[in-house]
Amino acid sequence: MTAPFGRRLCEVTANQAAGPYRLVEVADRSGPPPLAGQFYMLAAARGWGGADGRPHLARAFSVCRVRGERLGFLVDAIGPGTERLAALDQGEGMWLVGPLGIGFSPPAREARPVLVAGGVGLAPLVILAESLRDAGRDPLVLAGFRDSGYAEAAGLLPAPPVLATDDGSAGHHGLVTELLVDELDQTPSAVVYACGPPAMLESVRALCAERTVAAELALEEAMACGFGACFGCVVLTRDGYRRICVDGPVVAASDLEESWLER
Amino acid sequence: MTAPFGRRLCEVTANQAAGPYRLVEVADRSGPPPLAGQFYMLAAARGWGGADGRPHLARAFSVCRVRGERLGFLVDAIGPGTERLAALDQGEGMWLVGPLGIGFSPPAREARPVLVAGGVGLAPLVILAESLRDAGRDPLVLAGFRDSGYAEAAGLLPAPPVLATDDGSAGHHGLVTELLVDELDQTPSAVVYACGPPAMLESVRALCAERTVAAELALEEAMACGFGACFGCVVLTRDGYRRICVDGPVVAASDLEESWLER
Amino acid sequence: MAGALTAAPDLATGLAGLELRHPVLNGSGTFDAIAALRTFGDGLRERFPFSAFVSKTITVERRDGNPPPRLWEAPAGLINSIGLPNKGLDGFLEHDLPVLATVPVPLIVSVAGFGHDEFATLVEGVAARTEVAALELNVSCPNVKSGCVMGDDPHETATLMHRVRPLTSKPLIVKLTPNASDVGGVAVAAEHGGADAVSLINTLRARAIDPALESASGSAWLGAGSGGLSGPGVRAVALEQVHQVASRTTLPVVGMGGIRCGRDALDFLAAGATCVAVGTESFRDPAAAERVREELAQLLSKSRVARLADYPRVV
Amino acid sequence: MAGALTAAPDLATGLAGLELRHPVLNGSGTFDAIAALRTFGDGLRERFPFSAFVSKTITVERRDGNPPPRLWEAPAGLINSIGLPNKGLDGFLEHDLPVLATVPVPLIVSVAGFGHDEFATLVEGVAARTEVAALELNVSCPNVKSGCVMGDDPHETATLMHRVRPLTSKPLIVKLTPNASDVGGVAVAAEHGGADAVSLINTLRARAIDPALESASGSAWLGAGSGGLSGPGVRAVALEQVHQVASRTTLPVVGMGGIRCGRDALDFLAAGATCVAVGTESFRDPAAAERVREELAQLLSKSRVARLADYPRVV
Ligand SMILES: Cc1cc2nc3c(=O)[nH]c(=O)nc-3n(C[C@H](O)[C@H](O)[C@H](O)COP(=O)(O)OP(=O)(O)OC[C@H]3O[C@@H](n4cnc5c(N)ncnc54)[C@H](O)[C@@H]3O)c2cc1C
Ligand SMILES: Cc1cc2nc3c(=O)[nH]c(=O)nc-3n(C[C@H](O)[C@H](O)[C@H](O)COP(=O)(O)OP(=O)(O)OC[C@H]3O[C@@H](n4cnc5c(N)ncnc54)[C@H](O)[C@@H]3O)c2cc1C
Ligand SMILES: Cc1cc2nc3c(=O)[nH]c(=O)nc-3n(C[C@H](O)[C@H](O)[C@H](O)COP(=O)(O)O)c2cc1C
Ligand SMILES: Cc1cc2nc3c(=O)[nH]c(=O)nc-3n(C[C@H](O)[C@H](O)[C@H](O)COP(=O)(O)O)c2cc1C
Ligand code: FES
Ligand code: FES
Repeated sequence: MTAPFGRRLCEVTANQAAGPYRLVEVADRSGPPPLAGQFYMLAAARGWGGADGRPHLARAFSVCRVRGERLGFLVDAIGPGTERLAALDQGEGMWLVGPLGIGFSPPAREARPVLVAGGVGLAPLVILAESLRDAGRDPLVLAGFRDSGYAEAAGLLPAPPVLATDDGSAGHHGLVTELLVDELDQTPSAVVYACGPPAMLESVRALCAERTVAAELALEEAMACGFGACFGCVVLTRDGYRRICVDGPVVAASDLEESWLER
Repeated sequence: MTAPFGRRLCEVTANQAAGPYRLVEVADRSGPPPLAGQFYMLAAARGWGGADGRPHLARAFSVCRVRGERLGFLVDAIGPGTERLAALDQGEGMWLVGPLGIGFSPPAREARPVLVAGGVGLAPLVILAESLRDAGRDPLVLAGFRDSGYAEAAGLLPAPPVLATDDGSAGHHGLVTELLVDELDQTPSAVVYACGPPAMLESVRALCAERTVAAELALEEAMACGFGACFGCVVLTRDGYRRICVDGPVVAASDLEESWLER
Repeated sequence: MAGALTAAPDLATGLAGLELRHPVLNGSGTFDAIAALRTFGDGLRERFPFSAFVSKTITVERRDGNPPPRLWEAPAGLINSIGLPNKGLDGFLEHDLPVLATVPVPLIVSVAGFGHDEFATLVEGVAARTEVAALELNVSCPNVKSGCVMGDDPHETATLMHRVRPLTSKPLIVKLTPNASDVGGVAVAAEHGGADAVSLINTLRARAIDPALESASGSAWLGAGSGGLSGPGVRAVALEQVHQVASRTTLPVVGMGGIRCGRDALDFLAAGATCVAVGTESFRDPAAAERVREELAQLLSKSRVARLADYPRVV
Repeated sequence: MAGALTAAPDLATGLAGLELRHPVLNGSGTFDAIAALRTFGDGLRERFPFSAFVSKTITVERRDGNPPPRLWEAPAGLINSIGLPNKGLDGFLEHDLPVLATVPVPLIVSVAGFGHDEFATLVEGVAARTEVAALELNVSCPNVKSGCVMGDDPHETATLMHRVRPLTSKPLIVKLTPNASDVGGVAVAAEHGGADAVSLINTLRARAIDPALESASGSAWLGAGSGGLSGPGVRAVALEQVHQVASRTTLPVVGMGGIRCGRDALDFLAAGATCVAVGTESFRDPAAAERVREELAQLLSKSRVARLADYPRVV
């Protein structure tokens, strides 16, 4: 299914806390339902732009969950664009383009899906966990957060995950990738789906590469357009630079150059 | 009295309709009381700037009335800056610089003050009418508006004015300067204070010049700074270009070049 | 004040011999029709927003483009340092051209050489293809021989035109660089050299600094160090350059730089442009050019201009 | 992550022999100290926000300046066409200089000639006055003899420096124009010609169109037709030019163009500037430069830079 051409104005139907993040929901009357791992370009209809002329471009967000025509986005307010979106009130307008990009591929029949989330990287794994559950393929979810406050966002998942926190205030005291190591050692049939900070994704990539476990990573790069127009969102793969808005954001870990993170 | 150096953040204490305009009031804890005819540079603390990067600069507003530390501004929403200011809610922040410029001079002892307002040009004449009344010098106010809806703003005056409307829906059907002609013919001792659209001010200037009646005009020009820094706000006077933010906005009508309005 | 609105104005116009349904093109490198067709499918084909499609600039050799980061959001604008990634002339002709030929409007192929010989190779190779209606010469690259940016200098531009003009009878549009001291002089040189039109502005040379305090002092954010600024922030500069060029040549001008709405497009026509192009605004809204066209039509109606072709070029 | 903050850093710096308490100056023509003292009185004198004060540019003859409108608000910026109104050299020396001399920081007088002789007259007349610490040469004006803008061209700049350098031993700061193809080349010419520092950027040539639909097609909004763009929208261009200049010369650079906050100032230092200047932002907040200085101090603390003078120029 292709996305409707052009941006469309949607109404914000809810904005609720999910740990320190906001789950912002909009009613999308005209788009096709997104696949897990796809994303949208979002901008507030009012108050976009500020004293220093930013945010100017729309911002990319993985869809976090879908309830009929209502799309939910999990927003971590880290800069002018995310702050404005996180502050949207019910009834306000939001510009939206999407669904965009390539989502996660379904796990092979015999494989055990293991989802690895880091922080707000939880977002696309919520909809993925839901769709795996709906397909009768209950996944194991490992989710790492800064602390127990952040970990509250994991309540969005259809079932409680195995938690890790940096400060040990909830679940394993340490990195979520430490949980992954244990899991991979026990479950050679795992197929891994991960989203989170770049360093976490690199760990996941390396761990899975060592064990020749298939892994799909939902990547993030700053995006100006989201539909392949600007060539700005590239990541280094074995075939050269790849635009992750159209040939991602989900990529097979094995496609990445080992040096993909180096700057 | 000089203005405090730098802009200061003030709280909006009220925002009420005055006809189709908004009377926006802020609490100014640190400025000296303004004189009638002085102005302030105003900007909203949030939501300044928009999708096209405007408004960027602050906007100039005559002070309309003063109640203790509360300054009232009469805002006609005609563009991005005035729209944002007109939409400020109580409790929001407003940046303010001022009081700025030179206000009206007191009428000579024997003169009869006649105030001529056109549209939102009413603003500085409200505070002038109040201060004349307080000085026991009750002025005659002639006020022209588009129609009776706009004319409701005249309710801000300490006493009802003689009205003129373009469509005759309130008061004289015609121009406020037609009322002025009658008044000048009857009151040779008049001293005129006027604020309104440029064409109206030019009429006032010409009418008073013909009759050698003293007149002070509160002028408007786009302003970037309001304190003499940019040299942008000039009007052609008999001595050449004059910055009306520091050598105005009130100028003696007789100082203007007759061609001051020509572009 | 305004009386009854007239019927929708006729937006048909021409550019260097091409007949266009309306005056809104895309800026080269700001709309990848191939990727957009994958993303938006028939919705895009049916509402194709540009009256002619300008390809991303191609070069003789295949290029990977610049290392990331390639983007930085600037006040009311964007800095990019994409670095002309493309499949090279042969790859373009084999893989991209057949798909671009399915786009329902005339195709203009943008080419850039790092020297006059490369430009000649590109013009010959591209112009020979019947799918191609016109060529745009992107002269913002340095000439590896002289070291200077070809489009910075009237003399370099004249020599280039002298070299490539005889190679094709198809329209040649010179895409001027806005970083030249004398963009009007470069346009005059292009005109004398036989250009059929000029387009401007390309991006302004710009830079962003890494916001991480820990990063080495002076470290650039963009992988390539510097980049080019586009978007509303450059519009006022673009209007001035369009005016300069339109005053000094009789060439048709494709005006661009920060166009967001119909009003902006009208401003470019007023400054002397024949057509306009939408670039960065398409990133914010893939259908921005359609909105620009509709709003322009409304403004022309209000100004009682029945046919765009009648809109006078007064500069 | 960040440990305990260190004490407030020492912002003292130098510019072409002037000792400055901190690196924040004003851009010429963006702060009229005389009018500001009338408006803000002692409040301004006590908190004078600039470490040196640069006068509005003066010329040999008195000028009225351009016809209004002189201003247009651009996306995250401002276009002005003020036209260098000033009292002329004699009027300045007689009326303005005595008041400017009361400002509690070193005074830099900005001068512009419409030819090399006029520059020579100005440099001689101004440099002779003890109240003046340094001169800034605004080379953005056309040379009435050659017709070209002096600062657009390295050769013109070299000739100008050759003419004026022998006339004074006071520091000469060349204010570069950003509309030159090769601003680095102009800076090198200034350096070879004996300049003590350069400052940049001046405004970018820009245009605004009258928004009234009824107005004649193409009619310019500004009384003078075109103007100059400043403000945040030009900052990315300024950073690139500062970097170019700092890479190609060893001259100290006063960087400006759209500086709004301490972060912006730090970006200019990172790009190679020694000092920065605040222009358009002073219009939005007369005390903007004070805030810029304070925020800069905080950022330097966070980066554990104890003395600005130690901040490395890595370009
Ligand atoms: C496919 C995809 C899916 C995503 N999904 C989510 C999601 O579900 N939830 C979520 O919260 N986020 C998500 N993100 C990330 C989100 O898009 C960014 O956090 C957002 O764009 C940041 O915008 P901002 O204006 O708040 O911050 P910015 O100011 O843009 O800062 C973000 C980072 O960009 C850099 N930066 C700073 N200034 C600039 C500048 N001027 N120009 C360019 N870069 C700058 C810095 O490194 C900074 O840390 C996703 C991103 C992608 C690509
Ligand atoms: C001393 C003084 C006192 C004033 N007092 C009052 C008052 O009490 N109440 C009140 O309502 N108003 C007052 N004004 C006028 C007020 O300042 C302007 O209406 C306001 O600045 C308009 O800003 P805007 O963003 O809403 O509209 P703008 O978009 O700035 O439009 C205003 C007008 O400016 C022109 N314009 C359009 N676009 C631009 C642009 N990009 N750059 C420059 N000009 C443009 C057009 O002619 C337009 O009609 C006063 C002005 C002055 C100088
Ligand atoms: C991401 C990006 C890529 C671009 N690539 C090209 C290009 O390949 N060739 C070219 O001639 N111009 C290129 N441009 C310049 C645009 O065509 C246009 O001239 C410029 O962006 C100004 O218009 P705008 O402000 O509407 O974007 C590019 C611009 C952007 C933003
Ligand atoms: C209204 C105005 C007037 C200016 N006048 C002068 C001037 O007389 N001489 C000069 O060298 N620069 C002048 N400039 C340029 C500024 O000094 C500065 O170089 C430019 O505005 C960029 O900085 P900014 O973006 O911080 O304003 C002027 C700028 C503005 C906005
Ligand atoms: S975000 Fe523009 S190509 Fe991917
Ligand atoms: S508004 Fe800047 S000088 Fe008057």
